Formats: sequence, C-alpha cells, structure tokens
Amino acid sequence: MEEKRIGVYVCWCGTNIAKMVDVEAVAAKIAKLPNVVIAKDYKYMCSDPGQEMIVKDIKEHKLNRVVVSACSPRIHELTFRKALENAGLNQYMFEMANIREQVSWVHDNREEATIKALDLVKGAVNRVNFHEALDKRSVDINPATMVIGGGVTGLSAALELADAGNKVYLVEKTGNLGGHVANIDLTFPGLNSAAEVLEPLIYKVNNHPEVEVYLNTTIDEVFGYVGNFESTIKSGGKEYELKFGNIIVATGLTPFDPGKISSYNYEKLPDVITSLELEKMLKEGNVVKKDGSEPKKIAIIHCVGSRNADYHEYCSRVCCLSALKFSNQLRSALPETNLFQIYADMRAFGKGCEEFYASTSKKDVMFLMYDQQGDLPRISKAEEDAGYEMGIEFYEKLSGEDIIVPADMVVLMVAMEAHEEAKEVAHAVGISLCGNEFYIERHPKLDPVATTTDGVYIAGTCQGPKDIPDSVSQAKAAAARILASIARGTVEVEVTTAVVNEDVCCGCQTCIKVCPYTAISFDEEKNVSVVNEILCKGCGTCGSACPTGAIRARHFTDEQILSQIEGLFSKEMQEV
Amino acid sequence: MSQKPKIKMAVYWGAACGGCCVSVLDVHEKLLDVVAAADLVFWPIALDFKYKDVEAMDDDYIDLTLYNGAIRNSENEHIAKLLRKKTKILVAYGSCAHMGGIPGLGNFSDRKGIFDRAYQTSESTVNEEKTRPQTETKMPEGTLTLPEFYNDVKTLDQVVDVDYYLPGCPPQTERLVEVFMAIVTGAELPPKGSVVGALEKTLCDECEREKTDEKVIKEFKRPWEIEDDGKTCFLEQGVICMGPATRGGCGARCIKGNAPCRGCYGPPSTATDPGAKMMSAIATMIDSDDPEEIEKIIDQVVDPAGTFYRFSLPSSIIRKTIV
Amino acid sequence: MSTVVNPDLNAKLVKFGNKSEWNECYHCGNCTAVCSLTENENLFPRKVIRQLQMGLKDKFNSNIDPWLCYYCGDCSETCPRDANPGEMMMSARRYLTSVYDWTGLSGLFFKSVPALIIAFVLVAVSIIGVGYAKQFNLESIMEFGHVFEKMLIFSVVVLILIPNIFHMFWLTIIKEKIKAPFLLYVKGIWDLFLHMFTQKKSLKCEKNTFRWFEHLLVVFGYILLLITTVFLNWFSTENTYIIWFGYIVGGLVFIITFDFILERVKKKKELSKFSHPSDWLFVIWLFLMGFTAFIVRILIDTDLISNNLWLYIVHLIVIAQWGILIVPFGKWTHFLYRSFAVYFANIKSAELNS
Amino acid sequence: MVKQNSRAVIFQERMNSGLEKLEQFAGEFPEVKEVWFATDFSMKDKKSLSTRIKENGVEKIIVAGRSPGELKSFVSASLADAGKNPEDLTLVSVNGTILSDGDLLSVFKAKILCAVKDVHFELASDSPGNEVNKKTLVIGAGIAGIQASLEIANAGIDVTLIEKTGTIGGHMAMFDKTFPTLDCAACILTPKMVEVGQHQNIELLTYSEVLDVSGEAGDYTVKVFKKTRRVDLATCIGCGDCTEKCPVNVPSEFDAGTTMRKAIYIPFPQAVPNKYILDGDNCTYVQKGKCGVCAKVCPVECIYLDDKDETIEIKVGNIVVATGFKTFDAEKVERFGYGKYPNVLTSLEFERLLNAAGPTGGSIVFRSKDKKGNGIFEANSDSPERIALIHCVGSRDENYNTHCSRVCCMYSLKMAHLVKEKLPDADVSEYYIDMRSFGKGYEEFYERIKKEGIDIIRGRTAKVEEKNGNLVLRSEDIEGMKLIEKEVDMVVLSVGLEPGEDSQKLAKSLNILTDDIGWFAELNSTNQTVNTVRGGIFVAGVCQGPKDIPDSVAQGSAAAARVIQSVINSKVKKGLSDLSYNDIETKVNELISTEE
Amino acid sequence: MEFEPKIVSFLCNWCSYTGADLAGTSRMKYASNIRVVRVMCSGRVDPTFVLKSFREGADGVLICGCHPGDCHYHEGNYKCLRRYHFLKKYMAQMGLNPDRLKLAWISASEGKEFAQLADEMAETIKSLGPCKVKEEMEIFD
Repeated sequence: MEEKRIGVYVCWCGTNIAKMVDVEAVAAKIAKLPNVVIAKDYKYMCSDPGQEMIVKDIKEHKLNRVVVSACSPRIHELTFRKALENAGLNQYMFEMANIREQVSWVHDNREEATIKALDLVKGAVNRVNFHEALDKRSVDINPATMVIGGGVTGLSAALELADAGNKVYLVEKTGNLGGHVANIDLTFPGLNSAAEVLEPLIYKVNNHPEVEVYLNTTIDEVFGYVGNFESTIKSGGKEYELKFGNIIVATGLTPFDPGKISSYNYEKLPDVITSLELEKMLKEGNVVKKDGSEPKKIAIIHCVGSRNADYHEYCSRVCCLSALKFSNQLRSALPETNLFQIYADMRAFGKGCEEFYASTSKKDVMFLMYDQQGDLPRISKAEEDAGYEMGIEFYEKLSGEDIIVPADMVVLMVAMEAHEEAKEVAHAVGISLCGNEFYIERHPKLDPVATTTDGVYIAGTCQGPKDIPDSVSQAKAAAARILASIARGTVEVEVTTAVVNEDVCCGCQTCIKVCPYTAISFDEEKNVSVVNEILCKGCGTCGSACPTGAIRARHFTDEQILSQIEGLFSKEMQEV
Repeated sequence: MSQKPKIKMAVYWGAACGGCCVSVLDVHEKLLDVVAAADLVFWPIALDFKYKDVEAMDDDYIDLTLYNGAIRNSENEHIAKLLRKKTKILVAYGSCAHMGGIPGLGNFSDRKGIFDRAYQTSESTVNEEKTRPQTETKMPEGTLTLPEFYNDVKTLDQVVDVDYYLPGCPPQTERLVEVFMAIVTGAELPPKGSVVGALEKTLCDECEREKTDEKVIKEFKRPWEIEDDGKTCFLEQGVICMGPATRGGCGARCIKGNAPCRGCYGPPSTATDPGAKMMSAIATMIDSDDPEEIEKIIDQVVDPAGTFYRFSLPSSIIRKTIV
Repeated sequence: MSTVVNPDLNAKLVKFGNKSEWNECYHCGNCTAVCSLTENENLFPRKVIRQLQMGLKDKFNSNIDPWLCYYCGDCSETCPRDANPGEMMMSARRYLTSVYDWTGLSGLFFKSVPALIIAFVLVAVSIIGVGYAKQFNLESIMEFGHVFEKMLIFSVVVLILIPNIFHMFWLTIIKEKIKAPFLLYVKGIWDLFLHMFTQKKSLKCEKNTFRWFEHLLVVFGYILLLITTVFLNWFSTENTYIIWFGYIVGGLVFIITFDFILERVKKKKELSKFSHPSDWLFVIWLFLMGFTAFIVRILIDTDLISNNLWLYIVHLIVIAQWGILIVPFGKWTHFLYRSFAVYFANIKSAELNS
Repeated sequence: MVKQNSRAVIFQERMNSGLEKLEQFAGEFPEVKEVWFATDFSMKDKKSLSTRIKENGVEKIIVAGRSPGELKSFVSASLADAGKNPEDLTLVSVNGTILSDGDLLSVFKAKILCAVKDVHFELASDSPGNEVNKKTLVIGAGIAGIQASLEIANAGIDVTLIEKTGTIGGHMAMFDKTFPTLDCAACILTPKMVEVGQHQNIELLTYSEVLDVSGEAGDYTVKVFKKTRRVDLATCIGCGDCTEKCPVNVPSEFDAGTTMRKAIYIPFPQAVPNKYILDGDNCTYVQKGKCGVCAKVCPVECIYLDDKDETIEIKVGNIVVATGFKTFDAEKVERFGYGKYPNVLTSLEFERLLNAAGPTGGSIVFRSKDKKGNGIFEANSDSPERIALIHCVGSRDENYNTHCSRVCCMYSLKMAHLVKEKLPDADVSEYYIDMRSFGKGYEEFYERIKKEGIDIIRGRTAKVEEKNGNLVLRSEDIEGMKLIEKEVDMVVLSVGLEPGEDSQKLAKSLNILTDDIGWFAELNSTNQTVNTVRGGIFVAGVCQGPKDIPDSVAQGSAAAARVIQSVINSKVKKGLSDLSYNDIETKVNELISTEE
Repeated sequence: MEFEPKIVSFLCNWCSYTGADLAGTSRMKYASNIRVVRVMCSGRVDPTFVLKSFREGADGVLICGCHPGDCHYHEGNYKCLRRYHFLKKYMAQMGLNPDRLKLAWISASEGKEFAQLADEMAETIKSLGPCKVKEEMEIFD
C-alpha cells in the first residue's frame, strides 16, 4: 500500500477567515497529524500564487492527497481539483474544509471558531486518507438540444443553437409560440413594437430546418445525463422519443393574482384592471371602461405583489418601466386623460430608461409615491356626484399628505411569479428552486445560466424577473455554453457514482426501488444488482439502503464518512 | 496423514448455551478423523481437565483453540486470556464468541439490573434477604470464591486477540470440519482476523426463495401472521428477515424451515454494523412519506434493537444501553 | 381627512409663467437642501413644487413659503432634472398675488398680456384725456399730477393693498388655525418694516450680497423719489437741497434698474434667465419712472419744460400706469407680501414652537 | 397579402437633414396611397385621423419618425375607430442612432420598403454572410471580456485577449465584496483569471491597445499597440526585488490612488500575468537615463530598460468589445468637496479601503499624507465614526450624466453593510433618490441592510462643507419631512459609471456607433443587445451601458454565443452597415415569393 | 466551564449545505457547536453514521435535507425520514434520548432558518447534558 502523504492548506481569505480563525495555529497543529507532510497557511489560496503553491508542493514533497481549508467547496472545490490535476495528481485526492461560510462568517468568538475550524480540518484530513483516485470519463455530446418554453427566451435560445446547425426540440406547453411577449404592445424604453421582435423569431423558428416545435406539450421526465438525455414526450396524441445532449429551461413567468390584495378590490370593481389587460386594450386601440366609455382619469399602481413581504419580497424589475410606457401610450391614445402613477421607488435603471422616465414626466403625468410595505392604497367606489368612478386613498410620501386619487380606471402593475409548473419541470430535469420558486443558478454572479445539474441551463424569467433584453442575453448565454460543448464534442461526466461490489452483493434487490433514476438493474445471471453509471447521479441513497454494504457511493463511501466523523472527534489537539 | 504429528486442540465454553460444544460433537463419525489428527488437550465439557493443567502448558503449546461463548464474567475472561497465551490459533467459535450472541443481549441491562431481576423481581423468586451472589464468601472453612459477574457482556475479541472467527449459532458442523482439516493439512490459511466457515456473500445468495425488487412494506408482520407459500421472500411479505445483512454459509437452514433469518452468522466484511445496516434497509422499504404513518408502521416493530442486534449487540457501535 | 388630488392646478400655474418643467421634478430634495433660506418649519422649494404637482390648492393658497424665497437660483442651477424650482417659486408668487387680490385683476393681468396692454393703453389714454381737458396747460397738469399722485396712493392702499394683506392674513394665519397672542404681532412689527425696506433675509443667500445692495438702493431710491416727488413736491420746489436730492434718488433708480434690465437681457444669472411680462414691466416702468422724473426736472431746471410738455405727460402716464396697475396688481406687491410673509412666518413659527 | 393602394405612411414630422427624400420615396410605392404628417392631425381628436382613414380607404398605416412609438396608440385607436384592424400598423424608426454616417438613407429606405411590403426588417436584413477567420479578438479583460474569452476558448476557438492595463480583471478585481451575496470579488474572479492565464486557446496581450481596425466581417485586420513592459514575461519570477529597490513612488491605479506604488510594480498580488511592469512614464531611467537599479538587482535579469513599444498586426474573424467604463470624476461636483476635503472619498477609493487586500488591509481609516504630501491611506490611522454615503453622484443629473448607473444603489448598500461589519458602532447614513434594488436577491438584501442600524434616507445630499474641522452635509429627509445638517467624519460619493476615455476613438476605428452618452450602441435594444451595426463586431458588458456583474457575465456569454455560432457555421452574418439597399430589396422579394 | 456540546450535522449538498453557506454569506451568527459533514443527499445518511457520531463523542446529531418534494434527487429525503424515525425508536431503546437526533428540512434559501436551527439544537442539547455514549463505551472497552 502506498504511503499517504497529505498536504494541508489553510486559507486566510484576506481577513475573511483570518479575522475569526487563528489560521496559523490551525496549520501548525494540523502539521502534527499522522500522514500530514506539510501544512501551510496563505492569504488567498484560490489565487494564482496560492494554486501554484499547491502544485509546487505536490511535486516537491510528493504529496498524494491535499486538503484545503478555505471557503465553501461549492465555490472552489473545482478550482483546487484542477490545480491537483495540473500537478499530475488525481483530482479526487482532494478534500475541502469549509471554514469561511460555516465558521468565520457565522461565529463571533475567535477561540470557538478556531476550535471548530480545527475539528473540521481534522475531519477532512482523516477523510482524505481514504480517498481514492477516480478517473474522469468523457462522453460524446449529442448536438441536439431541448428547449423548454416557447417564449422570447426559448425562441432566441433555439435560434442561436439552430443557426449553428444543431437540432433543437422546442417544447411549448400552450398552443402558441411567443409567451408573454405576444401579449405586449410596445417595448420600453424605445417604444418599439414587440411584435417586430417576436414575429421574426417565430417565423425563423417555424421555418428553420433544424428546429422541431412541439406545441401543447409538457415534459414529464427526462432521463440521462449531460450530453445524452432522453425523454418521451406526448404531443398531439403521438409519442415522440427524443434524444438530446443539453436542455435549456425557459419556462417563464406567471402574473401575480391581484385578487390576493383585498384593498385593491380587483374583480369587484369593474375598472380595476391588470397591466396585462391594459396591454391588450392598447393593442386593440381601444382603452375604455367596462361600460364602454372613455376613462377621464387613469391611475397606475406599481409593485402589486412585489416588494412586500406578504406577497413577494422581491422586485419584479420591469413594472416601473412598463408603467412609464403605459403613460406614454395612454397620453397618445387619450391625450386629455389625467394620468397618475402611484409608485414606490422609480426603478428606471436600464439603458435609456432614466431618460425615458424624464421624458415621460414631461407628459403631464402625476407621480405619487406610496409605501409599498405599509398600508396599501384602498380603492373604493366614489360617491355618485364625485365626477370620477373610484377613489384611491393612501398616504403620499413625498408630500406627507393623506390623499385620494380620483380615477375612472386603475391599472395594477402585477408582479412576476415563477411559473406554476416550475416545480414539476425542475423535478423532470433535476434542478433546484430557490425560496421563491425561481430556479436557482449555479452561481448568482459568474454562472447565472448554468444549474447544478450539468447540461441543464436556465434562461429568462424562470430564473428571476427580467425584461426582454436581459432574458434574451441569458438565452444566448445559455446557448453559448451549449455551443461550446458541442464544439468540443465531448463532455466530462461526474464519476462520483454508486458502484456495486459484485463479490458482496447478494441479490436482495433492495436497492432497485430506491433509485429515482432507474439506474440500478438486476443481473439475473450473476444474481447481483448493477449500477448504470451513466444514469446514476450519485446521491448515494442506495449505498445507505444496501444492507450488505455492497454498494459504494464513490467519493462518499462509508469508510470516508465514518473516518471523517472520527476525525472531527479525534482527541489530538483539542485545545488551542 | 498418520505420519504427521498430531495437532493439539482445545475447546472451551464461555458464556454460552453449550450448543457450540454440542455442535463439535455433531461431527459424528468424522470425530474419529479429528481424533486421528488431533489430540484434545483441553475440553472441559467432554474430558476432565483442570485449569492448572492448562496453566502448566508451555506458551503456544496448543495449536488450535475453539473458544465458544461470550465474556460474561471474570472466569470467562481469565480462561480466554490463558488460552490465548497457550494457543497458536485462537478461533472465536460461534456467534457468542464472535459477536456476543444471545448472552450479549444482557447488555440491554447491567449487572444490577440482571441481579435484581434474577434474584429479586422475577415472579417465581422469593428472596426476602435480598441475597446476591458474592465474589467472595467467608465461611468457617475458608473463603469461597465465585467469578465476578461483569457489568457488560463482551465478545472474545474485545478481551483477547482472535485469529479467526467461525460464526453461527451454532456453526455448521461441516464448516468446522473444513476449517479443521485445512489446519491439519497445513493448507494456506486466510489472513488473520478472517471470518472462516462462512461465505463472503450474504444469505440471500444461498436462499432459494424468489426475490424481486418489490420490497415495499406497508405493515410489519410476525412470521405467524403470514400465510407463507414457502417461495416468496420474507421481506416482501413484511416479515423482518436478517438475511440480506447476514453472511451465508449456514445453508439457509432457517429459511428452509420457513423461518426468517435472525442473523447469527453476522455481517459481511463490508458492513460495519449489521443492525444499523438492516435498520436502514428495512426503513427504506417502508411505503409511506407521511411522518405519522411512518411512525405507526415502525411501531409494529416492537423491539428494533433486539430484532436487529439479536446476535451482535456487544459488537455493534452502541454496545449496550446507556443508563 | 384625505384630500383629493387635482391634476388641473398645474395647467393654471402654467399661465403664471411656469413652463410646467417642474413636473420633471423627481423629488430628490436637492433644491430644499441647497437652499440657504429654507428651515424645518418652512421647507421649500420642493414641498411647494409637490403641492403644485398634486394640486393641493387649499394648502398651497395658505402657504407663505414662496415669499420666503429670494431667488438666488442655487436650486435651479443644481437641479438634476432641470425642473427649475427657482422659477417655479417665482410663478407661485405671481399666482399667490392673484389669490390674495380680491379684485381678480391681478390674475387677469398676469395671465393675459392683451388685457394688460389694454389696461396700459386705457390709463395712457385717460391721462392724455386729462391733458386734453386741461388744454395742455403745464401748470394745471402738473398740479393735477401732484394731487392725482396723492389720491392714487391713498386709494390703492386703502382699497386694494390693505384688503389684500388681510386676505393674505386670513389665508395663511386664520385659516391655518394659528392662534398667536396679540403681543407676538406687536413684537413682530419692527421685523416687518425692517424686512420691508431691507430684505435682510436675502443676505442669507451667500451669492446675494451685491444684488441685495442693489435692491436696497432701488428700494430706498424709489421710496425717497416717491417722497420727494409726492410730498416734497420736487417738480415745483425751489429748495436746492431737495432738487439735488431728487436728482440723486431719481438717478439711482434708473441707473440700477437699467442694470436690472440689462441682466434680464443677458440672461446670465439664474434668476434673469426667464422673464415674465410682469417682470419686464416692473423693471422697465421703474426705470422709466426714475428716468422721466429725472429728465422732467432737468427740463424744468433748464426751462425747457414748456416746450416739452409731452415729456411730463409721458412721466405722468408712467406714474399712473405704475400706480394703478403695477403697484396694486403687479409685481410691486412683492414689496408688501414678502415682508408680511416674513412677519407671518415668524409669528407662525413662534406660535408653533411655544 | 399586399393589397395595392391601401396604405398610408405617416411621418412624425417633416423630415430634414438629408432625409427629405424619404417622403417622396415612401409615396412612390404602388401600395402606398397617402403620405401624411402627424402634424396635420390633432392628437386630441381621434376623428381627425380616423375620418381620413375612412375617406381614403386606408387599410394599413406605417408610422415613420424619430420615435414612432409615441404615435402608435393614437394611430391604432384611430384605426379601430375607423373600423379597421388596429394591429395593421408598422412602426419605422428613423433615427440617427442606428447609423450616424454612411448610407443612412438607404437603411431607412429599406425599412420603409419592408414596412410597405409587410416583411419584417429583421428578416430582410438577415444575411448569410462572409467566410470567417476562426480567430477571435476580445478587447478588454474585465469580467465581461474574461467571460467571453473563456466561453469562446472553451469551444476550442483561438482567442486573443487585449487588455490596456498590466493585468486582467478590470474593475471587479478592485472590489472587496460583491452584492447581494457578499462573497468576495477576488474569490470568484481570481479563479477565472487563473483560467484565462492558463488556457491553451487564449493569447493574452496585456499593456496593449487597439489602434486601428480594417477589413470586413469575418476578416478583420487589427493593429495593436503593445506598450513595452520592459520586463520579460517568460523569465520574471515575480520575486519583487526590483520593486523593493525602486526609488520612485506614484499613486497606484489599481488602488484608485489610495496608496503608492513604485515605477516597477505589479498591480496587485493576484494579478494575471503575475509579472512585473516597468512604468516608463514614471521611471527615472526611462525619463532621465539615470538609476536602473531594478535591472541590477533582478536575480534573473529579466528587466530590459531600453525595450521599445511595438505595433503588431493580427487577423481575426470576430471582435468582442468589452472595454468597460470609467468612474465619474467627482471633482466636477464642486459642492461635494471632493479633492478639497481629504475625507470625501469616491466609492472606488472606499472599495479599496474596505478590501482586505487593499492598502489598509480592510480597515477604514482617515486619509493621511505621506512625506511628499500625497493623500494616502495607512493601516494604523484612526477610523472615522460617522460615515455618510451619497448616491447618484454624477448619475441621474442633467448637469452631468442623465443616465442611471444601475449599480450604485446596490454597491452603496453593500458598503454601508461592510462599514457596519468592520465598525459596528459607526454611525452610517445613506442618502438616495430612488432605491434601485431590482435584481435577483437585491430587494431582499436591501431589506436586510435596513435592519442593520443604518440610516437610509430618501433625499439627495445637496452639499458637503467643512465646519469646525467636521464635514457637514446638508440633505432633505423627504420621508421625515425635515432638513438634515449632519456632521460626519467621512463622506463616500457613489460615483456613477461613464464610457471609457478611449471609447469614442475605439468606436471610430471599429466603425461602430455610440449613443448620446458614449456607450457603444447595440443593433436593437430589445433582442440584439450584443450585435453592432457591423457584422462580426459584438459588444458586451458595461461598455454597452451600465450593468452589474451577473448581467455583464450574461452579456459576455451572449456575445460569445454569436462568435461560436459563426465559427461553427464558418460564416459570419453581415451587419446593417455592411448591407446595401439592393441587398435588402432582393431579400424582401425572396421572402415574398416564398410566402406565395 | 459551561458544557459546550458537539453536534454533528449531516447536510445535503443541494439544499441544506447551500442554506448553511447562505447563513454564512449573510453573516448570521449562530452557535459554534455544529460540525458539518457534507453528503450529496440526506438519503445518503446511513444510520451507521449517526450511531458512529454518538460513539465518537457527539452530543447531538442534526440531519438536514431538502424540503419534502424538493429533493434534488426526487425522494432521497423521504428515505432519510423513514430511517430517522426508526433510529429514534432504536435510540430510545438504547437509553439515548431521541431528542439528541433531529431531522430538519432546510432549503437553499433558508440561511436564517439554518442559523436558528443550529442555535435551537445547541440549546436542546445543552439542556440534555453531555451524551454518555463515548464515556460508557470507553468504560466498556
């Protein structure tokens, strides 16, 4: 058996860790653990010099295992694995101890934090003793892509891919392409026709030899792994077996139901309408009240369902500008009508948007600020002889007055919500949701379109509220990833899958039902279970269910975890 | 064969039922072969030897000792240590020596608890003076001693170094003979610490019942609660069977007798704690996602610890009840 | 009680010179913070803009803040939206002038240039008519002029100015339910006159020192000219001191007003960038008043007046237009309203703080 | 189907500046019956147009002008009023931002042609394009450029990445934490930088600038000015001996002038490439021919003091422009006293101050003076107890920049939080106009900061003055309805973003357009945000308009998608300025015939 | 000295570990008693690991997984739930207070909830006092 030579590196992360953890002491103590050849601390392990230090040490000290104690492995595990690889060491001979997100940032007692950090590093060192080299496998990429969602995001992504000569299966739940943009009249801030954007996209998609469109279709389940997914979809009474290498999820949004806010009396008062309804009226060139007459006073209320903890805490990002756009359009359609904007903060942040706000404010629009977190405006029917239909009563923040806004029509700028079926799609393709049902990206900054599942990308409003340009940017960004992988032709797949020790497996078949991916099958001849490593996603549940211990969850083996637990409690150097 | 010098062999009975010794006798006519190949230098149940005879032996005098039974009292321990000293190959023979066995269940209680029950609270006991066994009793004739009754039951290897384990309650006699013959013939011996006389695979591998992946349990049943067709896997019928987590080698005798496996052969090398493993596997099979329903189903298993650790409590991770 | 907002007030204000650009205001609060005169009790100009934008008419009519602004222009210069709050305050003052004026003429003249021209022409024609009636006899015309001036002053003060001040008082104090003890009113009188004649407050705007000085000279020049011509009978006196004094004050008035006019033409300073007709009228007529008086007296001194009687008539026309139109209904009123505003504001804040 | 003689073209106003011909041109189509002008109608009266529609039997209307959208609702209401389909309406935007020079007229003519013929301009201007040189040039190595380069390089395409300064990383490398997750910028950026440095498909040209670009889509020749580093990249081991001995001290650009660097220096310890640079403009040897001590002490003799700049030419097929931004010069707003009062800081300076790897190791201190009187920050100085942050400095202000810089609200909130973290007892206040926390997790972040004991006040600060040795700022607290005169020890000005200094020059050499402010103009603000009027030239990141990190990253990737697509196809699509009227006309006819 | 328990916490990689990281990125402070062991899925948590933790000296064990229905691997968390209940029953039988073991659902966005949970768990264990398994086992051996 080879001699185990472990290098341990403790990161300062500037002051992020060093402030709360005595990193030098940790390194010094860890150096005394069995098999630890070298233990160092450094300001930024993830930086170029930091990584080079590891590479150099691996070569110089013949290290065969490395532990880095720094931030969360979710951030830098891959970085350091790469460094190991650069040094010619198998990248799985590595373990990370998270002493930033889970130590220095969450504790305020330096001594306790240091003890905890030390424990975690001991655990990691103990664990890494049992790590084994795993070889990356690469698989060929099927150049076809499935795009879920036929809105502007999905269409843009599909075209970007198809224009490079790749097959795209575009799956849309409804009977039409175009999504929400199809209901929009003009775009902001340029006041361009939304149809001018959408119709060419639809035309191109429908006439593209590489795009197959499936309308009225939903996805139940997707099998496989990056580069080689497959799914059976039902469309128009027929079943199609599709095989594809990547997935872009662009399921879009659903508008908030303003009926949930009782003070707005939506659907109780006839002329309280949503932004979508107004959009339709503008498209039809006919902005009228329910009784067919022309409204003399129109009020637009912002943040309906947004920025309020009772509904959604987040900002829906587009409503401010949509509302300004409405003001412009209404001014054009009904020049004499009084317009009121009841807003919270005017979020005109995009290119040309602040200027659009300024030009709109010249158009005789009354801007009124309300407290979107406090008492929401109350819309009630006005008295007969008031000269207007409804009164909107609230506290106006810029003047400090309690006021009533007279209105014949009230437009509610409804929030964007994640699509109601986001959850099911997430399950089908194996991605996660964040708290408010939007999909969670791999990294909020550097990887906004990738997910934690390889080969599955998210784009557009399913990831969070967004306007059209930002959605399209994301669609293209997702396409870029896929195009790059198609150009490479192969992709490396995770090897931390489960594996059956056939010498031990007794064929009880307990494991088969456990696997959610049907990756385990039973080999009648050998009387053992077999894991299809390509289907396996490495959750390790079967490993725990196997009564004989015949299934090993690679990189999370019983041995490794048990030794990590031992390490956490190893008596050596308890005190600091 | 006769040219070869006879090996010296000992058999000792610790905290056990005696079944293991009987199993040695169960070799029947093959005993003659054994005797032809080995001298029995110490076997209290069959032949009259005194401890001091053993004490008088040189170290490593005995070639093979089959120690059966757990370590329950000071005498068990003393002899175990003594035999270890005098023996070249010490085999933990049977479940008790291997994993603690049935006596190991004593670890659900402690000395006091056991004494209270045995000498006081059991329904048939009348002991108004609250007499308890004492390690020393002063009599006019001198001091009488009894071995000390330990607080816990231990396996043999928790007391002395063990060379091989031969599991089973009792071990299959055929296996004993195989092992014995291997030693006698000087065949290459497995590495120290190995379990011998049992399979690497678990019982299901030997079990002839039909197994499918339909292991879903909505209700736990006791064996008498099912109408067994003799063919379907017990687990698939809702009966807890330790087969999957228990080494094969016994020939699936219990199963053949339409009784589920109870785990006397102990875990395969890959499972550290057979009880926990089996608990995990069985829990996985429960067919419910509702916490309350799950609890209800689990409540049908009256004694999980006793069920999953019937033979292995002292060798498990949590070896005894915490008081 | 909640007030109903009124989007129409906006349109009304536009006619008083406001170009409506203040609707661009996005309420950053810069103008208020940059203003040296604003105080916690009187927050302006932003709050004034807000009342206008929202059409809070009652609140606005009772607001004295616009009078506390001396238009240094800082707010307009630094306004991030070019909403021009300074000019808006100016318009607000015009509007308020029309609100206080019970006759309603003020509003008419501010809003309608034709009405203004007609009124000016009417006055001029009347004076010429008087001249005609007097057969263009220099002495009787001058005598008429002298009496007319006194009568005019008296009637304007009694019929227009005092009622309007009371109207202002009613709107800003009574209606606002400020109940100050009488003593406060008495105590404030000194301040009232101090501000009326010195505009002391405007000194707080740092850039204003020179302008304040100019303004002070004009005020004193104007008042002294008034006294010299009306009460000391400058045109008829033989007293050399008075004559020279008249020359000095007359000159002072037209020289400085000439500079004011120049500035409005050059549009360099923030406050002179935009001029409402009423602003032009005010400075030009002030200039003309000083200038014609000056020339008339020169003509008298050089005995050329009899051949140039028309000049005196022009002077009289200017005086009449000034006295009948500009003083009671035009920009002149700021002389009173400003100082009363300071007076009322002091009483108000003293009352609120007690 | 195109019905003869049934449409009207409405011009928003009379055309001028050479576009008068459009009016006549529009009238010449057989399909067009009427050419009207919006000024002929009363917007207040729908009937004014609808009767004309009815009278003339107009079925479809084309609205052309600088901003035809402003008329759209009026026209569609009129159409509806006249009993026609309100959606039979096409907007043709005729404004100079599409093309500033070149054949403006032909583009607008083509647009009107498409509108008249019922063909989408986007389809008609879609061309198969030219052969493409697979090599790609990325200009600017901030996060957007890095992202684009990595995406492209990962597709196996050769990338040349040009960076003006001595290291890649751009502004993001200067930041301490990033909002709203507060993970440190270095932690997420440096691995990407390392990846760029090590990528086999990326050629890195730091300290270089693009001088001139010629050629056409798919085949550009780029002249690159390579400033000499005077340090050999291959042999420099980054030991730092040279820096230690260098006698020259100049303000460090990377630290936004908060500390000094030597004439031979490394921008920051994690720089890529991690090699030294000799700054010729400040080196005594280069300027006066004396000194040269660095070359003497260099243990590997990698310093070549007499090296000269050079100009090289490279040939590429696609160009991604990601040149980023510069921050607003706060000295322009005199009343905030930046440059006058030492403890009025820009946010970029403050960012360095907060940074654990910055001049003070992350402690917030007063500005002090070094021996030569430079205002620098030193770790052991005193800390301020009262800090104010002022939003929108140089943004949303018609006196400076009209645009919103998009990131200041969030970075100011982040800074306020970091101050509280480092100085828990500090009095921190923030002055804003509108709080623009619009992104994913941003509003939640804002809510969290609100609870941290920071005064977040709606009201733009008007001025900062020094009184009795204290800084006093004056603001209106709008929601509190009061005036604030607050004494503070330090003021941080949240300066906005402006187009980079050379962006106009670069736009000229690339022959692409900028908008009024100077940001590079995208082809179409809705769905062609990375394309420019020239084929094969794409823009990404803040140089196209202010953006935060995730949006820059997404755009970097989107631009990469375009490049990868063209390389896979071996064809790069032509841009609008590469097409002639005839090209588009041919395509229109083609599209009409396939329809039929 | 006050008793500072050690709590081993098994966190699933997708939800709970991310949630715990979020607590960190949000700088929420919580008790330092937690020692985290990352697993891919709460379904990977083998009863053996829990028992081993107690054996090695843990005073409490906290298992966190995705919320029901949100498991990254569809239903691993349900498997964990079933094992958890079995374990509790077993623990009770072995004289280990079942309150020393806790299973909770923490999503990736629940940094605050994780911090609270950590504090609550530390409090619970403190009130239960030190776990004697390790001590007893040492006596046993």
